[in-house]
Amino acid sequence: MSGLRVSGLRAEYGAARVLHGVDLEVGEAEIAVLTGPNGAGKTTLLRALSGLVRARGTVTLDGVRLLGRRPEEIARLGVWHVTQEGGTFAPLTVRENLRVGARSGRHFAADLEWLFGYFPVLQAHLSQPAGTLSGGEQRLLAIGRALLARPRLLLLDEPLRGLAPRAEGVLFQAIHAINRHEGTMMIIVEHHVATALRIAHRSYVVESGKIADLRTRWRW
Amino acid sequence: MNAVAAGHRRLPVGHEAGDRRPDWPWRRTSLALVASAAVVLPFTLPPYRLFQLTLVLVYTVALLGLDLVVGRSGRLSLGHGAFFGVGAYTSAVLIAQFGVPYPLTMPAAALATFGLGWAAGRPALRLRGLYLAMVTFAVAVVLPPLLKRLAGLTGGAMGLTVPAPEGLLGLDDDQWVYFLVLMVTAAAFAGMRGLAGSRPGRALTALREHPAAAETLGIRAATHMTAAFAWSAMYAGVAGALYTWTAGFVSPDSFTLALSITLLAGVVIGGLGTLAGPVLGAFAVLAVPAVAQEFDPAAPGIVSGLLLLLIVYVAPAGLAGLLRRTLWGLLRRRA
Amino acid sequence: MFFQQLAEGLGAGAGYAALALALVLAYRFTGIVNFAQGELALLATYVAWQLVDSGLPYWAALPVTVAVAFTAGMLTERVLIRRVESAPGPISPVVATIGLYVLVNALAALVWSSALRAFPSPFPDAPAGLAALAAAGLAGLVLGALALVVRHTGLGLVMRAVAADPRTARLSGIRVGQVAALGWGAASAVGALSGVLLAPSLFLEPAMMTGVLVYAFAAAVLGGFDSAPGAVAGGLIVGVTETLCGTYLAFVGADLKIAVPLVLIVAVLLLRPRGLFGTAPVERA
Amino acid sequence: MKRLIMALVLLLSGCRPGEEVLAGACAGQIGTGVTATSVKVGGIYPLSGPASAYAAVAQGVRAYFAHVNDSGGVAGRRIEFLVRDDAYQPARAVEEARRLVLHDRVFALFQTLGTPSTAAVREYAHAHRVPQVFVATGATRWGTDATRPWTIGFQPSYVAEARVYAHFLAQTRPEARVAVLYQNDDFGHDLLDGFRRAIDGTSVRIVATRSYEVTDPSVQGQVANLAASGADVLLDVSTPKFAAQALAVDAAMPGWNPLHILNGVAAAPSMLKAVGHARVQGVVTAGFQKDPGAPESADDPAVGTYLAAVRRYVPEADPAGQQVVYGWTAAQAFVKVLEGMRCPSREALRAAMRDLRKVELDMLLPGITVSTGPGDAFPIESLQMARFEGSRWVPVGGVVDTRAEFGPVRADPDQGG
Repeated sequence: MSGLRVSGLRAEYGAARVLHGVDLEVGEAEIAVLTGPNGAGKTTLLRALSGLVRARGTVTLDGVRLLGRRPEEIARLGVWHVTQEGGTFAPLTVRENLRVGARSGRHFAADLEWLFGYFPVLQAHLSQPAGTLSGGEQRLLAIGRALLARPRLLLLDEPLRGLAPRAEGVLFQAIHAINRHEGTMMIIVEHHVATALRIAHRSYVVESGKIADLRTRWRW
Repeated sequence: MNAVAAGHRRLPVGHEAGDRRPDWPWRRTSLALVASAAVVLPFTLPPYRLFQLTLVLVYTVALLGLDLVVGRSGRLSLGHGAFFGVGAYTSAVLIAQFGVPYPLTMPAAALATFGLGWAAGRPALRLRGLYLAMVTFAVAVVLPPLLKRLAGLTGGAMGLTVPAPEGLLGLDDDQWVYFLVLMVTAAAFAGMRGLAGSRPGRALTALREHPAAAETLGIRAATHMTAAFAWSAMYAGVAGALYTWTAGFVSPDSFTLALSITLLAGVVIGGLGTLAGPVLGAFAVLAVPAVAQEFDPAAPGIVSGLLLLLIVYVAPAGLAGLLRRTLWGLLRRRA
Repeated sequence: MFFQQLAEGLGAGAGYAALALALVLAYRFTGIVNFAQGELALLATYVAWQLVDSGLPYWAALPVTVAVAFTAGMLTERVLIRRVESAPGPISPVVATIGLYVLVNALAALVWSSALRAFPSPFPDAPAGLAALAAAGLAGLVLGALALVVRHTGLGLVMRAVAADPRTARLSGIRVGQVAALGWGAASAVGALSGVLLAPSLFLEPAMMTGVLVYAFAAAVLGGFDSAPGAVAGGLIVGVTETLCGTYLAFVGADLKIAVPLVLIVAVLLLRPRGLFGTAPVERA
Repeated sequence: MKRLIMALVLLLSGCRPGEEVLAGACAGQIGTGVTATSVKVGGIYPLSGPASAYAAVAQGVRAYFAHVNDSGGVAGRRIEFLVRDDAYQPARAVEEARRLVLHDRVFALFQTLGTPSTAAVREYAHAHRVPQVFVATGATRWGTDATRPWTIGFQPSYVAEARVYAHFLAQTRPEARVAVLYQNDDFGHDLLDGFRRAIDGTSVRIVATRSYEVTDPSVQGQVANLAASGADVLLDVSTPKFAAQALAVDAAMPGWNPLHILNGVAAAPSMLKAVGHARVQGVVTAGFQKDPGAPESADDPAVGTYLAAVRRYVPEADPAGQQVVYGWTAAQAFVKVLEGMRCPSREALRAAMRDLRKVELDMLLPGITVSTGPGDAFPIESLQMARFEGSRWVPVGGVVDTRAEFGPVRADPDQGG
């Protein structure tokens, strides 16, 4: 029963129904990409998985039910959600940002070195408050924090937004390497379909709250 | 401003902003009922009860104004006790020191507090909600000592006694004052109803729900908020003038921060963003101390504190919300 | 003479700084301005008085009172504030604290009556000026310890993260509820310190903290309301100006002396909305 | 509907609705609230709110009225005493006054406490011709303002108290340099202005004055500033909480120990105990009532009846509290006025309260009597100084009749309202 199983997922904001019964799976060490028009419910799906939005249906990660738990409980089960905006603590320094949620003190130094291997830019601003970084750098910091936590399932909401083209390659190379080395399952919501599909094992197209199409790598 | 709320719960905003909760079922009939009662009561109520009812109407006008800032614009003001005081003193000083006929003191009080509201509102509204509370807090705290300092004009710490308006048309004094206050209250309600349905009213609601989105739609927050703040200060000032006519005595220590807190409690207990709210809030704020004192002198504090906490937890929509829900429940069960 | 007044100003300032810091801590962790902070401090001071009155020595009663205040603060957040946060509109939580303010004040008057009570001073035999300075020192010690915890410990890091962005903290696996409760516990403990420090000179009675709350607000806003060091500095500034104001600002006079810190508020707010030390609120749509 | 018809009828006949008009010898006078067997009066006190400490006065009044009722009442009439709460807010006081007069139909208002409430009720009492007897505030306005005859004070006015202090200083410290700490309200201003006028023509001089607001947390700053003035006398015109602070700061200043004159309002035993008797030795004040706890009162029969009555009728009251004694004394004076009425009417009550000839009261200090007359609307104008020694007040010098010493109290020229 390993991996993520989602069936009949429904969610609404007040009277506006957004998800109308979504079914999807992410297998062990797989990367799934969600594409689709704006407002199709992609972001709401991630929020439902990470507990930010109340939803109905059944969602299990390695057999453990996720729905109904508070976001911090889901996060402690190894599900890390990098939202579209935010993801960093502005007044805290970059080092402190990375420290929050990362593994215990002993591993922290080694983890940092490992992360700087992929994102050297973070090392340059280590003692700077995160609020003073550029939008792109803050994005990298947010994702860096996620990678540092070695999550079981990583939810990335438009990771490329606000990144310079050159940085896109760096980011995806890192994500790909981590997926291969750590076996982290990932769901990535991304409009730059071309770059995302290069590393994805599955891709779902989400339209008006339902899964419209599923393509897996071995069937292209 | 408050921490993350997992789900979304809509504030009672009225139909304009897509509030789908059932509206008051019999709008016409209940209005007529209230109007007729308001006219008959002064003749059937004993005079001291009438005096209490007049005070309720005076507070209603002040709460209508405060609701414009707290309910419709979602901002916290701690200064409306001070605007109430300025209105009361403007009227009292004009009558007692300069012998101005009392009806003329009403526009004077309105103008004074509108200007004060605009002056205090203009800078404060550029700041985030919390800071508006701080600026109005400062105004409320500074007013009593300031009034005492201008002793020559305001009678200082001794306060001012103001002769009550004489009854005309054969009514005795407190009935005549009651009808004066009733007329102004009706005008206040009409003004607020008109505003709620108008463009500025909707702009305020938009600004409260999502300031950034509203500004992208071209709603200039500063002007709308400042105008709303000035109008609400004027309502409080007008209520102050009515208070002077009713009570006949003003002293600096009756318009302290405590009055601002009482008004704030009243508007929340009554129900934010509704027209019935201020009336119910005024009743609650005046009835609780009177009723609670029967049990024990320290009771008013305990009872009003508990009531406030209860309202915030059990009925965030206030008494108006409760009333609406119970009546709608009855209707649905019957229909 | 000047130094004694300055010392007394710092002593009073320490009390205002403690309550201002309590307000800032409560605001940082739940985004709510706790109007009842003064009355909670009053309750803690009455508890301390009760302990000392029933025989416990002062230096044993103080830590016990701070501990009681800490748990009371956590309970207040857990029981009252937690549930009200999800209530609609930004107004409900603040009104809940106003309700608590009225309730606690009336309870204190009911239980301990409105009689005036003397409160023991930490340094009974020292001359006035020295006692005030020593009290300020005591406050400085406690606030310094708190600052160390917040700045340099894991717990402090987690608390600062929650204060900065509760949602991101949740997504990082931090139990925001517990941290907010801790924040309110610390706030209430610091508030109790303010009450205990000021009671010897103000004399304990139900209306003791009302005036102090006004000065604590002025101090907190001077500091920007979201900066702890700002609140402490603001408190000392307000304390000193209040004491020296009568002598050196004769034109203001004693009756409008309250206006001095408040005019400072309005000026600070208009010129530097963030306050002297506050951080710019990063507003993300 | 009944009232509607009655209102219309009365509208035409033009006389006052619902009052009992007497016939016979007292024709035309109003006798509402008095029957053959009872007389109903109402009092308004701040039972809740900031000034709730002063509500103890009502306990003293209740004790005396119960005592009188048990010994046959006044000329066969039992006194029914209604107590209402105004939380020290003028608007509430007027509301309660209307309720007492129109709903409870009381014969007269006996005691409203605090100048704001009294001033507000005075307008109503005057408009409806209801006596407002022996109000519990020392403002001079009740005695100097002849346009409001239905209201009269009782205790020595703040001006009388100020005169006693001036007289005491003129005798004991002719070259006194006085610093004054005063509360920024009617109580503070009245006493300070009275003192200024009373020291005219003497070599006593005021060198510094500092006021404070009731909402201030402390008066530390003010007292420190006054100390800087180098005065050798501190006139402390403050309420108990701030007086305690002033006494504590004064005691804690090694460099400055002036003669501390404490006003009568603040001289409560509980306050002095809170400050600590050791730190208030030598403080002086002026009083006009006996101290139940004093040794010379031990064998005084009047004090005996007082203590027994308080224990019996209002056990929760503190018999040593000056407020309870004050309530008892004012109630006794009221009963004397009732006995002096020629008719059971409000007009007669008003006349009687203004025609008291050297009336003796149990708890007044020997030599102090109550007297009012055509030109004198101040029932008590004599006080006696006392100094705090050991753990109680010790009388100093004889009783000072301020009316004889300084002449009648004239209205303060710039007195507003």
